[in-house]
Amino acid sequence: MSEVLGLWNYWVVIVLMMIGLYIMIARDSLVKKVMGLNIFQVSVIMFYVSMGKVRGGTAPILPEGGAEGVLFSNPLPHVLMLTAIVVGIATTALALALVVRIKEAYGTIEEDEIHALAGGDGMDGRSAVQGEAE
Amino acid sequence: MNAHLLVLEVVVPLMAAPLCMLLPSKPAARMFSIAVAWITLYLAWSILGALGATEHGVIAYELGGFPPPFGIELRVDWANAYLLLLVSGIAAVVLMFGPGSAGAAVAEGRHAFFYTAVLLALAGLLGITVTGDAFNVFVFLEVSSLASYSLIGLGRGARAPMAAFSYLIMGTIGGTLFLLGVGLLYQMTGTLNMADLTTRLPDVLDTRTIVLALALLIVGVGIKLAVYPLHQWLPNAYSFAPSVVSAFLAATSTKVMYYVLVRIIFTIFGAAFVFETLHADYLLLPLSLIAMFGGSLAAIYQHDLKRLLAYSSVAQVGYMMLGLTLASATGLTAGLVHVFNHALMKGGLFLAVGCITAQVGSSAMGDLRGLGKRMPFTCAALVVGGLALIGVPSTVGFVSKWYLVQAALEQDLLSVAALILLSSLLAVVYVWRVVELCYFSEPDATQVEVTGRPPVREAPLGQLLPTWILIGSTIIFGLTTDLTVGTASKAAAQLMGVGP
Amino acid sequence: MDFPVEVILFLFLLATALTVALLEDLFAAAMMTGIFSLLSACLFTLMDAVDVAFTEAAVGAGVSTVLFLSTLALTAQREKQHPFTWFPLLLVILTGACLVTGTLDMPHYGDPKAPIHVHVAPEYIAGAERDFGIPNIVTNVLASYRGYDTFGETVVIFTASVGVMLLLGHRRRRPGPAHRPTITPEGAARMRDFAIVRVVSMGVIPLIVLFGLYVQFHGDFGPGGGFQAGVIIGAAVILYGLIFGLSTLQRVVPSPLLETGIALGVLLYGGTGVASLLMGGHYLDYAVFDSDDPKHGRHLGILLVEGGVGIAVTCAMILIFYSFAGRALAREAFDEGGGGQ
Amino acid sequence: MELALDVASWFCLTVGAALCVIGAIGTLRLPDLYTRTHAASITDTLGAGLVLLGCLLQAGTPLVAVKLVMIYAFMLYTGPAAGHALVKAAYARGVLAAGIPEEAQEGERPSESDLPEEP
Repeated sequence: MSEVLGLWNYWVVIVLMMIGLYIMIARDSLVKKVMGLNIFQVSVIMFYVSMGKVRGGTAPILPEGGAEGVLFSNPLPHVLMLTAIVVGIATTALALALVVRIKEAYGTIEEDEIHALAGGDGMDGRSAVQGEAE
Repeated sequence: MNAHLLVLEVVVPLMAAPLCMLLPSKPAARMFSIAVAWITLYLAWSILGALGATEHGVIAYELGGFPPPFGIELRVDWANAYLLLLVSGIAAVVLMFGPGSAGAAVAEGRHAFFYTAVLLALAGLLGITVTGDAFNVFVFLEVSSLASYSLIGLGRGARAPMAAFSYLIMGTIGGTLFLLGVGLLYQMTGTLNMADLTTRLPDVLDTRTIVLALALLIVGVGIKLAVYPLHQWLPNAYSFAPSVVSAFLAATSTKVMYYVLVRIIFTIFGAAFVFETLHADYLLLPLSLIAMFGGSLAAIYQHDLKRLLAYSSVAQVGYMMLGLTLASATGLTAGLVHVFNHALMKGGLFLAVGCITAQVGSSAMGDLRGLGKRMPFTCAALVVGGLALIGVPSTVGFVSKWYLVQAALEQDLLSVAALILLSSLLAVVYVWRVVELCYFSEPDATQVEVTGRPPVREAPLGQLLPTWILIGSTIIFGLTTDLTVGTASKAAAQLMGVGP
Repeated sequence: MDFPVEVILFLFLLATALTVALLEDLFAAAMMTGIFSLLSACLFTLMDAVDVAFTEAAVGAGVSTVLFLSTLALTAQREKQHPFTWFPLLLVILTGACLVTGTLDMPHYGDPKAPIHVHVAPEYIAGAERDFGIPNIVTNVLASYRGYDTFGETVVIFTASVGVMLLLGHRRRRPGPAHRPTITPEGAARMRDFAIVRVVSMGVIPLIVLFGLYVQFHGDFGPGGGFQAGVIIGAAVILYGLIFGLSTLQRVVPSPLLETGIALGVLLYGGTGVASLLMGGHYLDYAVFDSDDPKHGRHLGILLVEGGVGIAVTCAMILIFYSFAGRALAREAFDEGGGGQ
Repeated sequence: MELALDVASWFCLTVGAALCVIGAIGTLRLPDLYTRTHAASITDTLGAGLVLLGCLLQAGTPLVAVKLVMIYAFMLYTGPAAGHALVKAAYARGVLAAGIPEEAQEGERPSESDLPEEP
């Protein structure tokens, strides 16, 4: 029972992560995959931030009167996650740029249709040659 | 200056990248990036020299002057000094090749961006290698990954962006799982510094969280390293990327990820925990054997030279993983030596393919017919590189396989040793296909007419030279093994905790 | 006391994530991802991570929504229906089960005796006052103890914009039948006809820039810093572009200027480190900037690197927007993007 | 004094929250985009305004109070403009209002030829 009370939010975060992961591997729309990527990364960020929380603590900003007897939450996970957010938006931007290029090349952003257009699942050498020569 | 070698190794290419972007002309950007790569090579060589002068074979650097574990620490021992030399050396040679087919994909006036991206990828890889902080690995991993996704997306043809996108999705899953693993380690120990982790982990080793952390880290790194069965992104990425990018990534990116895996298993967790308590070798050993055979078998059936080489990379990663899984000093030496040797041969081979695509306009196997007469030097490079892949004596491939077999025999794994030799026969098959097409078949008359291209001539010297530097060094390092085996065995001893 | 609020927010988050997974309308799904970020930002605030919340709100609900909408305007608006397959679901459930098993030995949520709260962090909290005199501990750790990470972070955003420019930076030489040349000016002209929007934006944009500068320079005391400021100022400029048209915006802030700016931002950060090297300290050791008063030197160093981050991020955001908008084939990028602000 | 402030702020917060809920119900239940936008604007201006006023009464320092006032001013300024842009864009794109015959809505909106053609 104490586990439920003490760990429930990690479990919710894991469920969120898995929803993101599922979107990434199961959906065919490339944009949808990127959305899943976003959810996945935000969930990991939430995982880090929740472990930085101290019960009864406050945001790690020193009050004006001095920090005597004030309990702060852990600042380090926050610092790390600021970096992770930046990595997330950078990945999203690059992924979407690739999606635009793919749409221009194939006229669709559904993965199965792209594979059909490209010939097989990409394991076929002939189509590789065509891609190269184009 | 000597004291700051470690940070300069990363900061020089990192700051050169934005400078390179500002350069006005294509030749200027090219010369500048080549110069930067050679400077990093020089710095890596100096680091190796400085390491020899130390007592314990460790150099550490406190960034910002904050002592670890509070600040970020750079920490180099024999293993990463060896990798630094490899990565910067490959970059120095590959950049001389020029943008190849990537040049056509870049908009006019933006050519400097290509070199900027290569420098960023290089800086990211060096940053991963040099750091002693687990989270810092993630940051530089993303720098190098983002740069490589965009470089792969520049490939000729419609399929390059899709290959880059699949790699991006897989790579980001890998990177994020790695981040999660680091988070779990941090949660259980309160530190991100690798050396500090090593001392604090034994107290919590028996928790399920730490086992999960190890699993997440191995899977995360395994995706980027293309460990079988997480390798699906690799064949497409390498075959649709511009050849010069394939050469650079095949020779550096997976090698650095191998180093990260070695660091995680041997330094942070300790071989005893991973292999004796958890018996990770029960899983990893069969997987690496499957990779060796599956990769080589798939390579035999490819119709495209680049794709053939890509599948051969999957097999070669299997050899490296096998060395790691044997968990002995000899095995690790074999793995690390193979990292170096494979980088030389795959880099050289992909550059040779780059010469061919630049002249012939395709890397399809069919277009190789009779190429031996028209591009003698390039085809000779293909043959020598192929011989090294097989592991013929006096090439580097022989050296790594020798140590690998020795390591297997040390542990009485006779069957494994036999399988290593058997898998080399598969390499003979796919290399022979290339040789046969180049030298023993006549060019298709119709094909020449249909394509209507000017007659194929030998590649220019600017492309042949870097190709032959790499291919030539596969022979040089096959004959003199002091640098490779010498450093690798020191690194392995240090990682196993026996040596200095 | 905040327990029920957290539970409710988590439930909302779950619902939003599921909606994203199930929606076939990609525009709606993009808005839902924005809402997902906003809800997470609320949760971050409850968990005392105000800086993270700020950044997530600016990035997740602002920039990435604009990027998604621009992409959708260029690609497709609906997802095709596909037959359901079991394998991904099983894989995900299995992974989730492993992760849950791994959490069982973790320190509980909010436990003040967890290893991370007793090992390194206390030094950061003590050091903030002793060595730096900077109230916002997060800004302090970000720019000093882990300044090298933040340098890497700046380079990440630089890499992304270089990559986006490499991939989208040039016009297609031969547009296919399905594509037309960019119609940005006309698309924008329609937005320009909205007198109310125009007038309001002219009033708001300077205020947003001002707020961005406040966030930039107040980052030492409250939540904020170079990255958040860069995103906010970038968003203001993008808003201007959405309303007055890309060509107008490019006359005001030309692309080469931004490219120089982003490079200079990264160089300013790295150069601060090199300067500390040359003055005899370690890389990014700001204390050497003022040998009499290390606190003052550190202030100066943090100001410089935050400035570098701010410049680089502002330019990166606008450049990424240029690359997408330059490819705009339909006016939706502008209409809907404007609505998403 | 304390008590009066508390009561007043509680009153504002409760009424503000109730208005937000009403706005949300309206957004869900009303028949078309135009009326829904109308319902959403209740949340925007009145609901959020009262909540902010309630917070203002609880504000300890002048700095916080000024910030809250600025937030409300910003919302009053931008909220209607965003709603306007949204509705006008929808109108131009041909989104129909409910309850009015389709023919009655023809003619007044910009014709399709004025718009840049679809790709």
